[in-house]
Amino acid sequence: MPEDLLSSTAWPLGSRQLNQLDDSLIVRLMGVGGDGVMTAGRVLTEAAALSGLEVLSEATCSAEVRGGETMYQLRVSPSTLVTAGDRVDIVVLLDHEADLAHREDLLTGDVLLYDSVHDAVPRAHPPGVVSYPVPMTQLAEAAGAAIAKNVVALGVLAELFGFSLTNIETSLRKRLAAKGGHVVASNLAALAGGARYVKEHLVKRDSFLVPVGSARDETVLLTGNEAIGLGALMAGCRFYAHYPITPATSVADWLATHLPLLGGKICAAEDGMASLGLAIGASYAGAKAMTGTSGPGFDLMQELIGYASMAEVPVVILDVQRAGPSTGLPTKYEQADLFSAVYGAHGDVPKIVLAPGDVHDCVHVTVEAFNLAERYQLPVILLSDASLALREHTIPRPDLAAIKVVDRVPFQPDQAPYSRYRFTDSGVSPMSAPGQPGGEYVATGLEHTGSAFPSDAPGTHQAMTDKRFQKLARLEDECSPVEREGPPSAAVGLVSWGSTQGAVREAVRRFDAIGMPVAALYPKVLWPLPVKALTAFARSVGQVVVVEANRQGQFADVIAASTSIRPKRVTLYRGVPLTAWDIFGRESLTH
Amino acid sequence: MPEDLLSSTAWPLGSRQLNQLDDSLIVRLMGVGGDGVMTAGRVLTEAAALSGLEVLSEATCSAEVRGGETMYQLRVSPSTLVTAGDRVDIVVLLDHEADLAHREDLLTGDVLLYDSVHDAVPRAHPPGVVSYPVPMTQLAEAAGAAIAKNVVALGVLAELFGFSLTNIETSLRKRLAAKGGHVVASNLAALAGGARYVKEHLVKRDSFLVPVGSARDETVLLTGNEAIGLGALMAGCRFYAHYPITPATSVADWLATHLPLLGGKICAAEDGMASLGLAIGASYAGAKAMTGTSGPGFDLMQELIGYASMAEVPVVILDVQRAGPSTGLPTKYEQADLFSAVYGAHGDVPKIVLAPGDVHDCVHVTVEAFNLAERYQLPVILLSDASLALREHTIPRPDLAAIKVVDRVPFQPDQAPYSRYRFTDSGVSPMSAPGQPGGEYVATGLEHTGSAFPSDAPGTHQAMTDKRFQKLARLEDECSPVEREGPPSAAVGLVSWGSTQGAVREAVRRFDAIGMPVAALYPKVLWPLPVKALTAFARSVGQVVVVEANRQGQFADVIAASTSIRPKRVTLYRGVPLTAWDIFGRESLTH
Amino acid sequence: MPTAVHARTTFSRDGDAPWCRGCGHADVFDVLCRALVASGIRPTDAVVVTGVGCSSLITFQLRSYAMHGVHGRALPLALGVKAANPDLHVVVAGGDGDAFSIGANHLIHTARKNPRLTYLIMDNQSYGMTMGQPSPTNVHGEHHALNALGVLLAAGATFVAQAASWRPDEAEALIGQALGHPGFSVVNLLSPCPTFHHGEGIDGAIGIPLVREIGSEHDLGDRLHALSVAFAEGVPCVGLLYRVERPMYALTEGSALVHEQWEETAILEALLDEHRVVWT
Amino acid sequence: MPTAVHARTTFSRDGDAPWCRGCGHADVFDVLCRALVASGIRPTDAVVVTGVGCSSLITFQLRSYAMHGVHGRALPLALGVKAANPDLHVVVAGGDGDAFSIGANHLIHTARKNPRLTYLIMDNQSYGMTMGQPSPTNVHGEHHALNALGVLLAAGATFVAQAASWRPDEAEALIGQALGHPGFSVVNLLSPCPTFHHGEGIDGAIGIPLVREIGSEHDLGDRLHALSVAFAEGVPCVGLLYRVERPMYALTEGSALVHEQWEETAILEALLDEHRVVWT
Ligand SMILES: Cc1ncc(C[n+]2csc(CCOP(=O)(O)OP(=O)(O)O)c2C)c(N)n1
Ligand SMILES: Cc1ncc(C[n+]2csc(CCOP(=O)(O)OP(=O)(O)O)c2C)c(N)n1
Ligand code: SF4
Ligand code: SF4
Ligand SMILES: [Mg+2]
Ligand SMILES: [Mg+2]
Repeated sequence: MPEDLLSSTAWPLGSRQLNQLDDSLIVRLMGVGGDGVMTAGRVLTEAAALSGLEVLSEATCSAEVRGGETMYQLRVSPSTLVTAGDRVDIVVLLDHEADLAHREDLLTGDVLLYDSVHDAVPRAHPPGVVSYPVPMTQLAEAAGAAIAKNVVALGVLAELFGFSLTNIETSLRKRLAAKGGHVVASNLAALAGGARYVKEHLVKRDSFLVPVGSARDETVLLTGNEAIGLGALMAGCRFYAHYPITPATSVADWLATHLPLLGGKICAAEDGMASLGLAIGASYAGAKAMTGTSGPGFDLMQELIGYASMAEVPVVILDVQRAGPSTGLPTKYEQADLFSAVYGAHGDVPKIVLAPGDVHDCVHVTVEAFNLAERYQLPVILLSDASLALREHTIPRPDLAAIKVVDRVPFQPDQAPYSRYRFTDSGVSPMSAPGQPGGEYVATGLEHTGSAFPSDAPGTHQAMTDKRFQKLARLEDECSPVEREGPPSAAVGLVSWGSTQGAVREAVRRFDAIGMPVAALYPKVLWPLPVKALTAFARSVGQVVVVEANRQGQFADVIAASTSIRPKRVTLYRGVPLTAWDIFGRESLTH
Repeated sequence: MPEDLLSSTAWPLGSRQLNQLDDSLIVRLMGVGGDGVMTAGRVLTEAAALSGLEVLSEATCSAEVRGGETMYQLRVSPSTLVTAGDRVDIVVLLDHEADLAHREDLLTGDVLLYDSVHDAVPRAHPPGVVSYPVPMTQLAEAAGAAIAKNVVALGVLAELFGFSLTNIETSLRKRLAAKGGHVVASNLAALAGGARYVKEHLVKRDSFLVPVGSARDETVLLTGNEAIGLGALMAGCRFYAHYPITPATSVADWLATHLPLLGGKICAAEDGMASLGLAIGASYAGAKAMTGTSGPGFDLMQELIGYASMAEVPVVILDVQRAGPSTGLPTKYEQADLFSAVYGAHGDVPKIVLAPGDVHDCVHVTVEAFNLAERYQLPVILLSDASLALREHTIPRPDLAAIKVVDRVPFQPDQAPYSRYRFTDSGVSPMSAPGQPGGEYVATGLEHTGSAFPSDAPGTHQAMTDKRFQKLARLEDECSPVEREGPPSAAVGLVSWGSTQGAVREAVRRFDAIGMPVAALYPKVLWPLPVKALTAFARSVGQVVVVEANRQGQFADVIAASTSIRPKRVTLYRGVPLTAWDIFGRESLTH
Repeated sequence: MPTAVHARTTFSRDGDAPWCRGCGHADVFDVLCRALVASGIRPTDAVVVTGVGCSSLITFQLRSYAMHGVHGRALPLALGVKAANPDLHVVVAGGDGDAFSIGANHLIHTARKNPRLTYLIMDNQSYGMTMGQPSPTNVHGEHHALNALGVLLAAGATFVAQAASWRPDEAEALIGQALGHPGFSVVNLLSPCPTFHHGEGIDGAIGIPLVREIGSEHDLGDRLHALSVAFAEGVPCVGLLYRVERPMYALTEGSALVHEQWEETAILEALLDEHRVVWT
Repeated sequence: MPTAVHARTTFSRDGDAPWCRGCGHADVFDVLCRALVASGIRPTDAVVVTGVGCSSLITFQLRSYAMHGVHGRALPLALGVKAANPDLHVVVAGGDGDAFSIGANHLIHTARKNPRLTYLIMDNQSYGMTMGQPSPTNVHGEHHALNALGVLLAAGATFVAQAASWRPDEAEALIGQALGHPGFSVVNLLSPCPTFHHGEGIDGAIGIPLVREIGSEHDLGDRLHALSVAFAEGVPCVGLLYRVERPMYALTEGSALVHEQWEETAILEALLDEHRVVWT
């Protein structure tokens, strides 16, 4: 590569559109299953993080175990990132099949890097796109690692754009160590081969370089699913049960290695009902417990969610949403399980629904989920999604000392006979655990008296229902994390829940850049609805617009049901995450 | 009994409160399980119906198989009835245990009839109540039918108040025929014994007599659950699957005898998931199919409800609601499954929710449920409840010729290859059945193309989701039965769904009697919400008040979510049906 | 029409029992209480987990810890309890509907995993609570009954016995042995429902039902022999069919799961270090 | 990385197959298509019902009617199809996770009821679709595998066979016999997942896995003998273990359920008459 370009460290800002007005670089790797897109993406992400950059990625694959398209997009920047970007600078194609759907994303000046094994002649792409054919497959074979074309691509990327070869090596070695010296050696050879090919055969014709990193505060790199596992452990979770289901399974994978380090246990159940049953049983016996699933498994849990609510057993239920309904699009993105989380189980069921907005939230909102479950003794549903599950993000290292962990109100043996469900002002009654003398009681889903004896007397049901709902009465005052951003008063107020947060944040920045006053609210507790925060927000803006990735406008409906707010709706349900452009570019929003 | 009283046929109207301003007589039978309260009630109901009276009853029992309290209240009248009444004229106690909770319902002039075996001295009851101790147990033993004290009570009721002994005999004979001549004989002796005891030992000291009946239009006497079974058969249902659960089981019991007469089949499954799976499979194969359950089983069905919606298989799911959540109060009344019916399955799930308001509706709304399922090829949820399930009502004989039955749009073999899910204006695509050449396709819960092939392309999901929801776009215009009553404009507009309809109707009559303009709306299709009808209604009244038997005000929330109506809420969740007095007597309503 | 007022004992509350006169479940309840006491188990350390049904009402008669769960899910709940605190004595109980109809999936998998749990199935061949519909074990006419003992044996249960509510001493002894068994022990208790059921083999209405005693001379570790007993036609057998030992489910062994904040910080910091990225 | 382009045949569409190279499911699919043709079944009269998993993707390769249901519920769906139209040939298929993990309750009850259904279980000892976690039938280390054949036999299946995807002719013959069986027939097909699984007995990675042929000289009606074969340690057996006839589930016999308006009015009027009340 020409020396003069490599020595330039400033990122050259060309004449780009508003969505490109920042100092980040975006690389998209594409291929089909088996091409190693995911691995290459993760290695590049880690390498960039090790270079002192902020990195945020977005990944998606097909439901087919083999043969489907895989995409990994990472964005690196010296400053804070909130999305992996709604543009792309550099596209790397590891397989020609993966090309078609995304070609239109490329603009003049963008880069297309592809394995020339597929095409003798460079293939058609939009005019003005800079394309680099590289014989990745041959280079991999030459390095003695036939399937390592993904690693060849990393070498090319390093050499062309200035990703640190050393850091890529570090990351590769860590991942391959277990596979033995030969594998490591041939992969490093493939890496070097890619870099060498650039030096020897390519002339850089584009204007992209990796921004320069610097020392940052203590940082960790986590996927959303790892962050949820971590949050659970920090909150004191010692039991996790699950039945495999995409995209929740990697939470179990991470916990399987890490829970035992803290003396915890993980159980693979025979179905979704069993997995929630296990968690409820463990919690009854005194452990902080969670189960994880996705939509179809979540449906199966509804009966036991009602039971946990009725028997007042704390439990956290993680639903890593995928596109539904039914089996739906198992690996794709959607936020359409809110209705079933809030309203799913039959009867009047007090429960709490939380949603993390980013990887940082995946740690902290998960801690909150356990705290609320324990504090109020009820099921807490944590709604994550396919985007958070797979994305990686460099986030500030959580400060353990600053994290508050709440335990359940314990049973105190005293003179009076224990009354498990006795009425209290807060609705919360002390909870014993088996083994404690004097604390014996029956956890039951039948309506019951204060002393847990079944009763179908009219008075009992009404009073006990009120008791159980009373627990939620003070929730918003006691704990309802909600973030607001933008000017104190604005024409438009965006409300977003879960991972649309990133796109909304980015849109707010752009509105700000063009001088449009747009504010945004990010509630983390979705149910019970933070009515005060929403009402205050609505008062501060002209029109409330709820942005969400489902068809029905589920959160907008929930808001309309319980407040006087009449929100507009931005709903998208394509199976892929919403982007800032979906919001910023929507004319109707601001008119 | 003194001749002069018996010969009077007019029902003597004393100075009673507003809730007693009508020409009906209300008898409440109470006892514990095993006392035969239910049988006696049903016999008396049938006897009164045979006497040309309108009869409406309300029954409830305890969740305990044995030992719990059972109550059967019937109201007879020469004119139309909408509830079993919120007062009581005559209370019959077959067991002293059953007394306590209801004594406060008795007013001056009311009658208390009880088995004197329990009390040597007549027990305490409110002053002014006329009480008649009868040695029912001894009389039963004397008749050679030791357990027939319930039949003795019928004899007493006949003699004291003028219920037709002949008609009671007719009804008894029909029910006992299968048990053999001896049982019939001893029961008739018990009946006669009761009547004779009145003649010989009692002096009538009250002012109640059964009103006189007359010839009526063709009438049938049905419980709500029988009416649902009947409606299903009329609609063409030929397959019913279930797993036993209170209070849905009697639908299966009725269909088990009647479905086979029409060549249909009934299947007892191993659990709730299997029962819905069976119905969906049967429907896929071309049969009109239904499954029935109650809350806990309904929870288990959510995943397959999503599947039916996604695969576009018509199916009717009956949820006979009981008080929840979880196992809750299995025999008690509540309308709290609306949320889970409307919003229960994960993802964006198009489906329809209907609720019958009375026994008449149980026939006709069930027909509609099948029609809508077939017309739109999706799951239709029919929300009945514990009150409708057990109550009996004399309703106009359904006119088969007038009942419109809708079948699914059939697949027509033609030149083009069949595309099961092809786009159409209505969203409805022709549906083939196995066995039809050229109609082969895969019914799948994965997102799919028009030709039923899986696809996770963003465009497909959005377009197919729209297609599936498109089916509901014209629902309100095509079919959305809704009744309105009361003045064309009114200060208060009550909205009620399901069986609260009776109490609301009765309250409207009373408001009318005191000159208060109160209107009411009774939608039968609850979801998709009949927005036009509700909006028009709201415009015609000052304040909309939604009356429902759950804590959260579930229908009020659904209305608030999708319309600009901000309803007030009357919510009661005692496990027993709401009464007219609960509405009429509520001050806040009209202020 | 409660049967009787239970005397207050170590495990049993006083008060009316919820069952009909003659219901086998009442006898099973008494026998269970006796067996628990005889095994030296204290109510405080015992957790009885049931599903839903007449049989499951035993929870409300007990003075121990208990979960009255949802229909068919007693086993997962119990496994969760035992995993969280292996020191507890966890007894699962419920009806044949609970065990063999809606809950049979969990039964098979629990048998396979072999946790140290005792499961008492009160088999009246019907769904008593919902008015006596025939359950999968019901023997009548065309209905092909599930050979529940056979399925348990095939699925890997390491202790399989059958007893009858009307033979309390034998039942107590078998439950006692089950409580002591290191692994998943099942006692299927024939327990008639006089109110609804008139099925074969367990119907007390026709006098004391006949049973066939298995005796103990056979090789208790011979699964095929046990199966042959389970499959034999005719009156039901009572006694211990099978008992072997094999490794117990690791998840339900070990010590109780506790969240001990003083110990965990260092471990959590180490976990964070794994994900740390440092600019070098 | 699709294995191969399937040739368009009577039962198979053309187009890419969805499975990884070497996946046993592809072979099972081919064998099924051949067996269906050999049995004289037309795609129009066949309904193949699956759950969810790699194995269940066969529905999309087929040219017959099919339901690709939800995970674990193939059997109830299939039973509904067959009950509604007993003239159809209903084949149930899917993975070991579908059959023995989430769906085992339905398996037991279907075996008990004995409807005329053929169930092909593609057993790779893992959840292929969710990345190869061990399933209940997985044989490895501490994990106690479910003896699936044993459970099927105990539960009452009347035709139980095992075949291997890498022995297609034998598999085809067994599937053919199963299709002809009057009752519930199950063929458990050992079907390796080369992408994720390295389990015992079915792993093609170590060459052609060994199996033990059962042969046909034994008494096919001897359930205990069949169980002894199922329980025998060592390499998996292939062949027909058990075949008997007993009454089939009545619900899935008879004629198709149709709603024939011209016939029903009289019957419905008679029903209404039952509930009629007339003032006399
Ligand atoms: C999910 C669900 N389905 C159905 C029911 C209704 N139900 C309650 S108990 C029961 C069966 C009881 O039978 P069994 O377990 O044998 O207990 P028994 O009453 O005979 O002792 C049923 C079907 C329920 N509570 N929950
Ligand atoms: C209710 C539910 N739980 C979990 C899943 C996730 N899931 C899909 S397929 C599968 C198991 C697949 O294993 P198997 O049935 O053996 O089929 P294979 O892929 O091995 O052929 C699981 C757990 C789901 N789709 N639905
Ligand atoms: S109904 Fe049967 S099982 Fe239930 S309590 Fe009565 S006798 Fe026992
Ligand atoms: S993952 Fe395994 S089971 Fe699934 S297609 Fe690939 S080889 Fe077959
Ligand atoms: Mg039972
Ligand atoms: Mg498998």
